[in-house]
Amino acid sequence: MIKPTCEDTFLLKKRNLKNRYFAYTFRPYTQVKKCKPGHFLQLQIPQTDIFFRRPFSIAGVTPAGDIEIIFKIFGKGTALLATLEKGDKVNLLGPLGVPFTLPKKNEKTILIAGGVGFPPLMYLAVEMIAKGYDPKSIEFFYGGRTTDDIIEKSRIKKLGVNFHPVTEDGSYGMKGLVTKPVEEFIQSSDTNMRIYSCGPTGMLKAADSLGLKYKIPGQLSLEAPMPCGVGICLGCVKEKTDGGHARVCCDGPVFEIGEIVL
Amino acid sequence: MIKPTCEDTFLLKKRNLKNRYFAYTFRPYTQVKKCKPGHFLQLQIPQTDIFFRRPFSIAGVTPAGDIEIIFKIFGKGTALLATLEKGDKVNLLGPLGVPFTLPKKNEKTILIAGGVGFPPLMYLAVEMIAKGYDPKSIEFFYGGRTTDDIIEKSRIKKLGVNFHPVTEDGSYGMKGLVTKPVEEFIQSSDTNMRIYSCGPTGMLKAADSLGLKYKIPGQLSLEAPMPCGVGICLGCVKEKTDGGHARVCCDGPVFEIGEIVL
Amino acid sequence: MKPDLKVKIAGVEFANPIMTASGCCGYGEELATMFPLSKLGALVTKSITLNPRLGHPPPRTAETTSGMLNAIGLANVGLETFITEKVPFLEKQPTKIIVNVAGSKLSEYVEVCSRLNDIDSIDMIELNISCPNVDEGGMEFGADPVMTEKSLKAVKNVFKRPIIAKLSPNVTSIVEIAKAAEQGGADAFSVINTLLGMAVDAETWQTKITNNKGGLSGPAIKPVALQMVNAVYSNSSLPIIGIGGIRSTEDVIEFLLCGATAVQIGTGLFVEPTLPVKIEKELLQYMKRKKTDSIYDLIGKVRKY
Amino acid sequence: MKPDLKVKIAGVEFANPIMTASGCCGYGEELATMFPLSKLGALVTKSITLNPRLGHPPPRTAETTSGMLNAIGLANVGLETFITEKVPFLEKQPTKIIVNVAGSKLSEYVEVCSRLNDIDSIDMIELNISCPNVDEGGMEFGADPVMTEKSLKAVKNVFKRPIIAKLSPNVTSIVEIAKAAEQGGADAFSVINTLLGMAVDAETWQTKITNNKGGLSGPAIKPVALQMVNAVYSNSSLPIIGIGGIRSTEDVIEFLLCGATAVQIGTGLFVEPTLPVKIEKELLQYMKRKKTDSIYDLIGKVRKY
Ligand SMILES: Cc1cc2nc3c(=O)[nH]c(=O)nc-3n(C[C@H](O)[C@H](O)[C@H](O)COP(=O)(O)OP(=O)(O)OC[C@H]3O[C@@H](n4cnc5c(N)ncnc54)[C@H](O)[C@@H]3O)c2cc1C
Ligand SMILES: Cc1cc2nc3c(=O)[nH]c(=O)nc-3n(C[C@H](O)[C@H](O)[C@H](O)COP(=O)(O)OP(=O)(O)OC[C@H]3O[C@@H](n4cnc5c(N)ncnc54)[C@H](O)[C@@H]3O)c2cc1C
Ligand SMILES: Cc1cc2nc3c(=O)[nH]c(=O)nc-3n(C[C@H](O)[C@H](O)[C@H](O)COP(=O)(O)O)c2cc1C
Ligand SMILES: Cc1cc2nc3c(=O)[nH]c(=O)nc-3n(C[C@H](O)[C@H](O)[C@H](O)COP(=O)(O)O)c2cc1C
Ligand code: FES
Ligand code: FES
Repeated sequence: MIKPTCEDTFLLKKRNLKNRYFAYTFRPYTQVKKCKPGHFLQLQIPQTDIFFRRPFSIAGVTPAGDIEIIFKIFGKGTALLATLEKGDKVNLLGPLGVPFTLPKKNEKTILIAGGVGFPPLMYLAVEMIAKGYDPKSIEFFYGGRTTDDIIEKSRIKKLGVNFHPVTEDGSYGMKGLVTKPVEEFIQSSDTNMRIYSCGPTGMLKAADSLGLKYKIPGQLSLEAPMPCGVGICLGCVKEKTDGGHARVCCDGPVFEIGEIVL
Repeated sequence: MIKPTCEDTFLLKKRNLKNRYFAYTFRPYTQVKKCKPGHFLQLQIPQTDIFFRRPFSIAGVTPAGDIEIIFKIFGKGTALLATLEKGDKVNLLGPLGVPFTLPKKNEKTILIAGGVGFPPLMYLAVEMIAKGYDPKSIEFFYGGRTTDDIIEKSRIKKLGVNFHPVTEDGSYGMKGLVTKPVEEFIQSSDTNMRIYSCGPTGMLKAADSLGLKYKIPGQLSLEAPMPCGVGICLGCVKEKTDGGHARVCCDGPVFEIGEIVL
Repeated sequence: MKPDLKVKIAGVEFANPIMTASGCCGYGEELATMFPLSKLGALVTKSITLNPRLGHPPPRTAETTSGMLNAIGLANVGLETFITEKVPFLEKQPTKIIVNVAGSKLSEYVEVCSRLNDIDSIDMIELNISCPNVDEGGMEFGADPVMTEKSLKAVKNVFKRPIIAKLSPNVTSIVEIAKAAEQGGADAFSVINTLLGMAVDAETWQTKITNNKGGLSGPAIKPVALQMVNAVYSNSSLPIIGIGGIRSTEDVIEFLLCGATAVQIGTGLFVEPTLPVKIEKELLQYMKRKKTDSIYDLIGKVRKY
Repeated sequence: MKPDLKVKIAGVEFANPIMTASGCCGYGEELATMFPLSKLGALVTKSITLNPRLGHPPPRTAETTSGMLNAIGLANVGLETFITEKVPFLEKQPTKIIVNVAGSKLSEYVEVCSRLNDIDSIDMIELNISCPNVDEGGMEFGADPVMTEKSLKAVKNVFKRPIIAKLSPNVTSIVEIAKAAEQGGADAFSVINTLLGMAVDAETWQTKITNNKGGLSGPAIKPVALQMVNAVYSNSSLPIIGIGGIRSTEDVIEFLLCGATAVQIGTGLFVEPTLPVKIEKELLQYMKRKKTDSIYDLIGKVRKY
């Protein structure tokens, strides 16, 4: 188990992506070497009346000691977070949670991302490529309502993965729900596969069903309100399929397909 | 009675004076025409966990619709206030309180300022001069521990008033407590006089005593913790010399010499 | 069609469910300089006692995390001055007038209420049997069901218009006290008064207010107030005025959903004296958006698990 | 000379007055990855019940203004698993171990305490007679002086080391309950557990937690906790552990000044799990600055008007 730290860092780079998405890079962060795709941070919104920290997946790290998150304005906390300026101090608690397990080298990797579930899967793809996986073994499915929901398009393309954007209104990539092309891909493919998904509940449910239906192993990264993020409050639990509760923050957020009642 | 407003305005100019003092100019402020020296504002420290507004004397207004305050970092609220940047939004409730009454034209005006009591007296001097009072009829006594406690020296000098800085350590102006040269001035003067004071309690007490001892009329601007600032909470009361309580926020903050038990 | 903000409590009709809380709006004069009081469903006066009271010496308020502590000590002008100097202003106001009455003996309550009965412009009395800031009376009445019932009966005898019992949160069962007040003849409840609290300066070791302990109010206490409103709502059919920590239109809606027919804003006025005006406007917008025609479509409509 | 942080409660010596509160530190395993538990005076476990409990279904926490609402519902591994899987870890820790015990019947409390009596590494029991999140038992015990005394007597019979009674703030007189607990043989008090509260979503009209009502904790409740600690302190000579809203060293000092011999940090750990380490350091600095040699120079030393 990793020993998380509680440390102050500074906003180094702020990119205002479209559609209320922001990419923040913080420096310095002493824990970069310990970070893995699937890990998250608990970020304290500085000097506000927001009581709890807010959880964000790590979107990437650099050896120089930078750490990136990508977030979307959702409620009060993220709205205030979006007002930070370069140089502002924030406190990070992390890295937290159980990260993704990398696929076997002979497996096709199917990433299914949606909404704010995109950052950890992008990090996973980057990490795999850095570890020597063939970018062409990665199928990056990314679903949204409209083209504005698909962020960092050029960044994904640069990775050289097989990029499959899908929008409900057809304004970018294929038209419809992301799970349809995923299922078609699975049906048309005869290699070993592994699914990774992070996104809205509907998407996770679909990924879970596909995995179970086609007996494809894989992992899902879940969300829950997280008062603590370190396993001590029992506020973030979800029901396990074999009974009992799992804490999303420390038994997850990454769970095996079929493990959790979605 | 003035109808105060609750309005959003923006930080137009931020000057970091020495020794933890800041001068802030806000624009626009629709109430500038109603503002008088002695009036104060209740300022809401934006987006923080500070619950109450904080009261600040008006330090000056311009016909263009600017309003100025000068403040010193004291506790948590003022520390956060000092972190605002140009363009930031703040909400002002004001103008509040009973302002100073101007002296008679034949009276020598004795201003006794100290600490954060300086801004309203500077505003008073500026207003008097604008109204045609002879700057040389204004004796501006300004006391502090050391030279760093005397801010805006050149601004005062430019007014053309008789400026009497006094520091306890003698590092600027006369050495000692401000009340000694004031008393000497009173003793050596034979015209009608009027005292105005705003500053730490010790200074106000001394000004009050001098007024009573030499039968010089005048006014003191007091401080109290102010939950509301508009007279509805009864939290800011002080004892009156003739019995009963006065609300500092709306029966004051400006009171006649001898009116309040200090 | 414009949604209807009107509510009725014990036969008295209010233009909207937004009232200002006792002790947080004086006798209305100061607020009237800031907005027309017609924007209020009702104004509730500072507690009136038989004799004038200076209250506790300052400091008598302290800021706390998301709230404040007060021990004003029922400072008020007293019954006679209230009648001669404050009522003439109040009765000209285009809003309902609720006079909050306090005392340190039952006979005092009775005397004040009986005098107020003669003044027709006073729509209702709110009986403060729950003020934590006086040594005699006050809290003791509101913490004991027997005294609560007795007090209500006594004042109902002399005041012929509706009486609201203002309940204390500092009790084991607010439902028990509410039932006793109902038994005594209360026509409605105000829920809640302040929670007992204390604040100390870690630097000087000194308590922050002269009365040492005081009443906690503000957003900090809202969850406690909502729970108590809902508990009383589930156990009595009398109308409830919800109070505690209101700072926004959402807060008002939460109180209505939990069972309040109207609300009072206290400490929130200190931060934003014109809050009632903003809330009235936003409440209309909310109701339009939610397609609710009347406040009654919200009252008690919380969805429970 | 370095100030002495040691305190003694009912004969048990603690390295410092800083403890982690029940339900806010699990069984210590997670915090131990973040700092050495030797930094704590004591760790208080999540409430242990006879049988394992899943607790209420999620959502079972909600954020409130400067606080939170929880209705975890006493989720815990149950007595047997606690003894076989959690105690072995706990007894290796260089800190005192206080086991919080809860139940829905008195017999359950007795059975759990009697089993724990056999485990020497458990220094004390904290009796949770005040949990607002279970339907049977819990609160009822702690709201009634007779049941409180009876419960304490019963467990004192079977557990031979000191027992702390954890008191509920949801009562008319916490002093009355404290006296009953003292009468029953309590060796110390923990003051306070959470305040009853409720939270509703103004948009969906849904309560925010599945149990509908829950316990309010965090900085919002600190003034209430300080008042209750001081009230118990003024009326009993038993040592008090102060709890409620601690987020900083100043908060700890305020509790000590009001009469607490030690403190527990609950919700504060969720925001800053390493808070105890910071407080221990800053408390030493504070004591040096104030020239106080021992924690006892602070306990109860509040200056009142
Ligand atoms: C492991 C994990 C990783 C995530 N990664 C990302 C990411 O990379 N990018 C991204 O944009 N988002 C991410 N999220 C979601 C992000 O945390 C939420 O969008 C954010 O918390 C919303 O906060 P807010 O203050 O804007 O909204 P709020 O105004 O807080 O609304 C959020 C809702 O959740 C409730 N809530 C919030 N916190 C708590 C709590 N601690 N306990 C109980 N209820 C609570 C609020 O009451 C409210 O109903 C992640 C979430 C998790 C759990
Ligand atoms: C009429 C008036 C005019 C003023 N003009 C100026 C000025 O021009 N420039 C200037 O620098 N300062 C001025 N002050 C003083 C200024 O308001 C204080 O310095 C400021 O409020 C300190 O706030 P803080 O948050 O920094 O300190 P805090 O951390 O709040 O400390 C202030 C102390 O006061 C207490 N306190 C604060 N507000 C309240 C309240 N509402 N109720 C009870 N207790 C409270 C706090 O608990 C604390 O003990 C003026 C004050 C008044 C009353
Ligand atoms: C400064 C102050 C004075 C108060 N005075 C009274 C009073 O005289 N009578 C009374 O019944 N309630 C009084 N209260 C209680 C309020 O009416 C209200 O019940 C309580 O503050 C909770 O509401 P809030 O959180 O909106 O302030 C007072 C509250 C405050 C803050
Ligand atoms: C999530 C959570 C779970 C809790 N569980 C328990 C518990 O099992 N037993 C208990 O006695 N108190 C429990 N408490 C109460 C705390 O121990 C503490 O008394 C209360 O939270 C006030 O302290 P705080 O404001 O520092 O959190 C719990 C509190 C929280 C927030
Ligand atoms: S967020 Fe606290 S246990 Fe998971
Ligand atoms: S600050 Fe509220 S009455 Fe003066």
